[in-house]
Amino acid sequence: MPQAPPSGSNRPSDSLSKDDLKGIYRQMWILRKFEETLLDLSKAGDLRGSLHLTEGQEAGPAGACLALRKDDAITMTYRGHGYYLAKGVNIKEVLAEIIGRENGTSRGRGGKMHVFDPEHGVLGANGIVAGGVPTAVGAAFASWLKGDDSVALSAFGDGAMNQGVMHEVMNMAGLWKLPVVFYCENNLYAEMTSLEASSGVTEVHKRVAAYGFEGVKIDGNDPLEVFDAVTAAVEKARAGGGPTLIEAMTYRTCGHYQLDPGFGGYRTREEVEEWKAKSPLIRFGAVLKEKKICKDKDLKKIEEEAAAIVAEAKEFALAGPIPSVDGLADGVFA
Amino acid sequence: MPQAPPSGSNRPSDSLSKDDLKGIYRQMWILRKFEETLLDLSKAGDLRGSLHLTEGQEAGPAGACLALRKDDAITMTYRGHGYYLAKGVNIKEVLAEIIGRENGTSRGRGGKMHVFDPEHGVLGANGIVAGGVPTAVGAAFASWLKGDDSVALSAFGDGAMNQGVMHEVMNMAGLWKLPVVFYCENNLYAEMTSLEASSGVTEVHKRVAAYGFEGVKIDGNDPLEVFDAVTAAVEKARAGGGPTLIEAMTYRTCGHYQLDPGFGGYRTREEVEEWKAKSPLIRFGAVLKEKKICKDKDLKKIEEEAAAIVAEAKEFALAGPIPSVDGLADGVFA
Amino acid sequence: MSEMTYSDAVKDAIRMELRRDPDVVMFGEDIAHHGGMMQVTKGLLDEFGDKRMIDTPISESGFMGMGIGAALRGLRPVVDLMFFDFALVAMDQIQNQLAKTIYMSGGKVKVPLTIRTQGGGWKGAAAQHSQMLEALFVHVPGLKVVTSSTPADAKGLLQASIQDDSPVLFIEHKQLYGVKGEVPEGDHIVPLGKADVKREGSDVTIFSYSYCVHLALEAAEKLADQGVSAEVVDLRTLNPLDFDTVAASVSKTHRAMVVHDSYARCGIGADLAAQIQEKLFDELDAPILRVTGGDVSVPFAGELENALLPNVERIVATANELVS
Amino acid sequence: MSEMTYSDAVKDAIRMELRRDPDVVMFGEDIAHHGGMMQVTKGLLDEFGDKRMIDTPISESGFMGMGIGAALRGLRPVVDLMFFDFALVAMDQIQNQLAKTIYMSGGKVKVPLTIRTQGGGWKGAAAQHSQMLEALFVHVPGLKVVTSSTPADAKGLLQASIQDDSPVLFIEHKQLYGVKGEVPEGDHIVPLGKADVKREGSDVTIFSYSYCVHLALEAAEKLADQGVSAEVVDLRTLNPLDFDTVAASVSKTHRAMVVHDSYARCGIGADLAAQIQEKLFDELDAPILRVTGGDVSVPFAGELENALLPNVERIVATANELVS
Ligand SMILES: Cc1ncc(C[n+]2csc(CCOP(=O)(O)OP(=O)(O)O)c2C)c(N)n1
Ligand SMILES: Cc1ncc(C[n+]2csc(CCOP(=O)(O)OP(=O)(O)O)c2C)c(N)n1
Ligand SMILES: [Mg+2]
Ligand SMILES: [Mg+2]
Repeated sequence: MPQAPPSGSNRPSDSLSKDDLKGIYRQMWILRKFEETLLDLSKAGDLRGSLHLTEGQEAGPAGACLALRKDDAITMTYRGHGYYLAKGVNIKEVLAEIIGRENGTSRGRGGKMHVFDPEHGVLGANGIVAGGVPTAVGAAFASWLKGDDSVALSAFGDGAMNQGVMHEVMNMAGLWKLPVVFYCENNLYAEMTSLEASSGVTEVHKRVAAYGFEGVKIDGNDPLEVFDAVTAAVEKARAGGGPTLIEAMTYRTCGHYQLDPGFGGYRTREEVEEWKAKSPLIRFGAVLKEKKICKDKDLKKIEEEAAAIVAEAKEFALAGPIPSVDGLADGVFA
Repeated sequence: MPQAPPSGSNRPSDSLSKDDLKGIYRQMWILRKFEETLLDLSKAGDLRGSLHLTEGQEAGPAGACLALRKDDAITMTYRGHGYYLAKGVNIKEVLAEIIGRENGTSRGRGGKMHVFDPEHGVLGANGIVAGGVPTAVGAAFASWLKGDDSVALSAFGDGAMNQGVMHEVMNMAGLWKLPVVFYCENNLYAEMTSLEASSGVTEVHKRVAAYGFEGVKIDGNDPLEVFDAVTAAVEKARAGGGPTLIEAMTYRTCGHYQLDPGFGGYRTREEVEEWKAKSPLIRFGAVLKEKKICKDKDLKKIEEEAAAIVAEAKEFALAGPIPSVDGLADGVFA
Repeated sequence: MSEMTYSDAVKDAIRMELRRDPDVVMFGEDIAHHGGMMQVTKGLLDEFGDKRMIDTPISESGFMGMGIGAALRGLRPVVDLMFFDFALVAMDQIQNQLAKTIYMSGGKVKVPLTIRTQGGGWKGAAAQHSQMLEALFVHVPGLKVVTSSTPADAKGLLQASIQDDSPVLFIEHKQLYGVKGEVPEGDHIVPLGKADVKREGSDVTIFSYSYCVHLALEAAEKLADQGVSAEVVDLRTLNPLDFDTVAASVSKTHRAMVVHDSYARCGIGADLAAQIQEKLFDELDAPILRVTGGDVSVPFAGELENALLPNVERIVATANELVS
Repeated sequence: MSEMTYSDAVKDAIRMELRRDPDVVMFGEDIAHHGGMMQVTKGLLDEFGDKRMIDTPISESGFMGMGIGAALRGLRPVVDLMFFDFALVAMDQIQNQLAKTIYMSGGKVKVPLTIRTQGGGWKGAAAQHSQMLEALFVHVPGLKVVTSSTPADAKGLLQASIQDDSPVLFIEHKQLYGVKGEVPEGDHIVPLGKADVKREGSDVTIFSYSYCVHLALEAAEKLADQGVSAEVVDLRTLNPLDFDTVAASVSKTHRAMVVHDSYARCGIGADLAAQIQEKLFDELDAPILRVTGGDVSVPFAGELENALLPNVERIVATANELVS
């Protein structure tokens, strides 16, 4: 059974092209620019409700989704913008959704916590902690029952590990060797509560000892390590080897939501600054330079491209029609 | 931190008196006679609903409850008759409850799945698989918050391990080192489904690796081994050492409920017969003889005493008043 | 047509659907090898194999949620909940996820999942194994809620439920499994959302569903002896509700009552009474009365349980109160 | 008396109870160190320490069930659910365990546990973070269900809830935290089970509770300008219901309506309408009408959310329909 290969030797990411690598960097910038835009829209009053940003965690979605096929399934959380964007959902329609327009992915009914796009395998972001994990396992269950080779990945946080339903589906995934990847973004906090204050065992990947499949721990701020681990897990799953839990160490350098300054209470400014310095965009930019794939100006150009994509999406979204009240009850049933 | 001592050397049970040992044997017979009586009452139409008997599992309640104090808390399942009896609840009132009389433990409102007796620390049998485990952990939480030295024990089956709420409370018990003992009666089946068919990891005690406390596996058909393991776990808990999970290997030699013949479908007659030969009453009777504490006639006498206690309880129960319809809504609120 | 029990009719519906559509799969506790605690699914494993009939661990939240994922990926799962009471264990997955997925997707996805369960009392099963909880699922929008009182309806409505592209909660009743009736052979569809007049009458309408329809019919018989002509309407689908049939009956009898064995407050009876008086105020010659399972947990003792749950006498008395 | 926000009044009640009784403890997610997502419990950790104010993992079922055990062993827990919607995650422990424990024990035990939560929309929080689910908890018996619309009521009812020996579900509302009002200092008890006439009137009664009382009062003001005298009754405790106060008002105005922002079907409005028409049929000059949160999941887009949930205009129009 394939295992997550030791870093350094024969890594799946070794065969990524220069364009792939630049693509990862671009994808991370798109996410960052996208979220900056969301914050602007929120401040301007154009975006309602709370906003859970993912600053500092851009490597996860960029690396993980690159390892997935279009027909693979994925679920994510309220903090899942990066995943549905990297999975291929139209960014314009996502942005339209997030500001509640009729041309949004859910016609404005879902909002940012509920983005769906079955065509790209996106089976929903979710507002309930761990609430969407069973959906992904169910997608894997469908693959298993049908005997096809698609897989499912669910991205969730460290805090989600303490929900009962997680235990139930991990047990079934292990029991039936379902083709699913549990991608746990361990950012050390659940809202304002630290991992140590909420789990008897803080090494998340060790908790799968209860379910009979493998858990691995990776540097979740390195998109290539993410890509490698997810690729290995996906290959194993496609080959019938069952699930893997990936504990991806990362850090949310912003607040839990837009009104949380992110430090002062539960975290020190120093801790946040330390992680900011290790943030995926900075590190991966340096990697691209080191590998001589990009110079500073190339990096800048990618950033600007990303900004332009997001700006265009914003324009599209703001021009989108307001949903008509006549359609209020559309979609209660299929 | 005290550990479950290796059997053979310095076992807590070494200091049990002859009367204690005979008491264990008596307690197991009381349970057996009690359940035979329940089955008779059910066949006679005096007892309503399904009946989950525990034939072959008598060592657990007898051994575990002997290791508890009156002020320790306990919860159990629909198959928990043995525990509430051994914990000290008045057998007459239990039997009255089970046939729905006003002088039953719950005035006939609860029935056999819902026996409560806070005076003896009995915080409820339960009809929902794993449903009563949080109650026990909550009792331990109360002890912990109050700083007193009472402990709580919850008895449940192997199938209950797959419920989400079990995971949640085990995590909190491990996190806060709560004084609770998880007593898992691994009788290899949940209804008609085997452990292998329902869990990715069938060694139940290993599943607590996810929660940071100790799991031990014992011969659950030996009441002394049960006593030793529970005593060690209870001492550890009282001393602030936190929870223990005890996986007690046992077997239900009867059906899941009164209409299940117990073999033919999910288990072979041979398997059942094999375990019948290893059943606690037979084995422990032999131990008492071997230790020269009892002769055959003494064993017989204990059995008869147990039968007499149950017969008296049956008489009491059958003479009990039928609940008056006027009091139908009593107890919706305190 | 052939005569069969309600239990066999349910099995027949599941079998027809498993045959009709390879995407139909069923899972739940002890349904495959054992054939279900009520023996309803006995034999289906042999015909369809263990990738269509799947025994699960005791993990109601987990497998309910997996049903959603499976439905979104093209399967048509029938998820078995052994007792209706256990729906509460899976409530987040049922009400926050399953019931809202289509709406939250802006109508983009289909979620063809049928939950099949059974509830009801009179069995000495006490507070945690006797509940009929349909009102909870009518309250939170997004599930079709279906009941049936006869074998033929059970078959036809269950086939329709499994074929539906929205999630459906299909509720059976402990007291119904032994009931016999004529059932059409082969495919049989009773459309969702249609009530059925089970007995015509002119003085008073008794609205009911599931097992209580039988109590209502018995009461109607007794009422007829007393010179009162009672119409019995089986609501069948509780959501969406067939208010047209309700209105037609009330406009005819001008007196209505509702009978169900679930809790009274915020129950189906309350809902129906509220709608009827709202829309048909001038048609009513008397208040809409209710015979329900009260507002008490189901007690264990037989005398208490029987006193709590509806019976023919109370239905007759209530109908008489209405027409007097 | 001093003027304070609803938010501070809730904090004041919790503080009074933590001071009064050493057995009162509070636990939930982010309530201690962070002071709650709505900042209601800010500062209590400092005064009472981390054995009275406890942050939990994200395990609603688990800590709800632990609350039951703690209550049975002499504590008086206040269990915090960050959003009302999350009650569904803990539903088995709330409805099959907590709500039934006293009854299943034959009245032998007390279960002095208060669940404190908040619901409601108008915030763009969409389908899983905007629900008011009170009807689900009125339907299944065994919980007292308490709401409040003013800071004074919030304080008095929450203190009464925590002192009660039965489990209580105490429901706050997102839109209320900033509302200001005069609140008695020191201990303040508003007994459970008593409705409150918030405005007297003679033409029509508007029954409401929680935040919607404010919409009703605003509507009553507008109606007064139009020459319609509306009485506004704040039901406050939804279970047990103070039907005496309901009946007195209906017997005076002969026209009634119910306003709430939760779902319509099997909702509190349906329940109240059913009871009123049942018991006061001859007092009614018009049907009981409802202004509710409809039968649709809460949509994200502001225009849709605002159209779905009650507003002053709809209340005024409905009242006018009743009196015309
Ligand atoms: C069942 C449930 N409980 C509580 C919440 C409130 N809540 C939203 S995010 C969050 C923290 C989740 O932490 P984690 O899983 O680590 O993910 P992160 O936010 O760090 O990405 C909580 C408690 C919720 N949405 N759902
Ligand atoms: C939540 C829930 N799901 C399903 C059931 C039905 N049920 C009753 S007993 C049982 C098997 C439990 O097995 P186990 O935990 O091993 O205990 P045992 O009966 O073997 O003592 C099941 C599935 C239930 N009571 N509660
Ligand atoms: Mg986190
Ligand atoms: Mg078992």
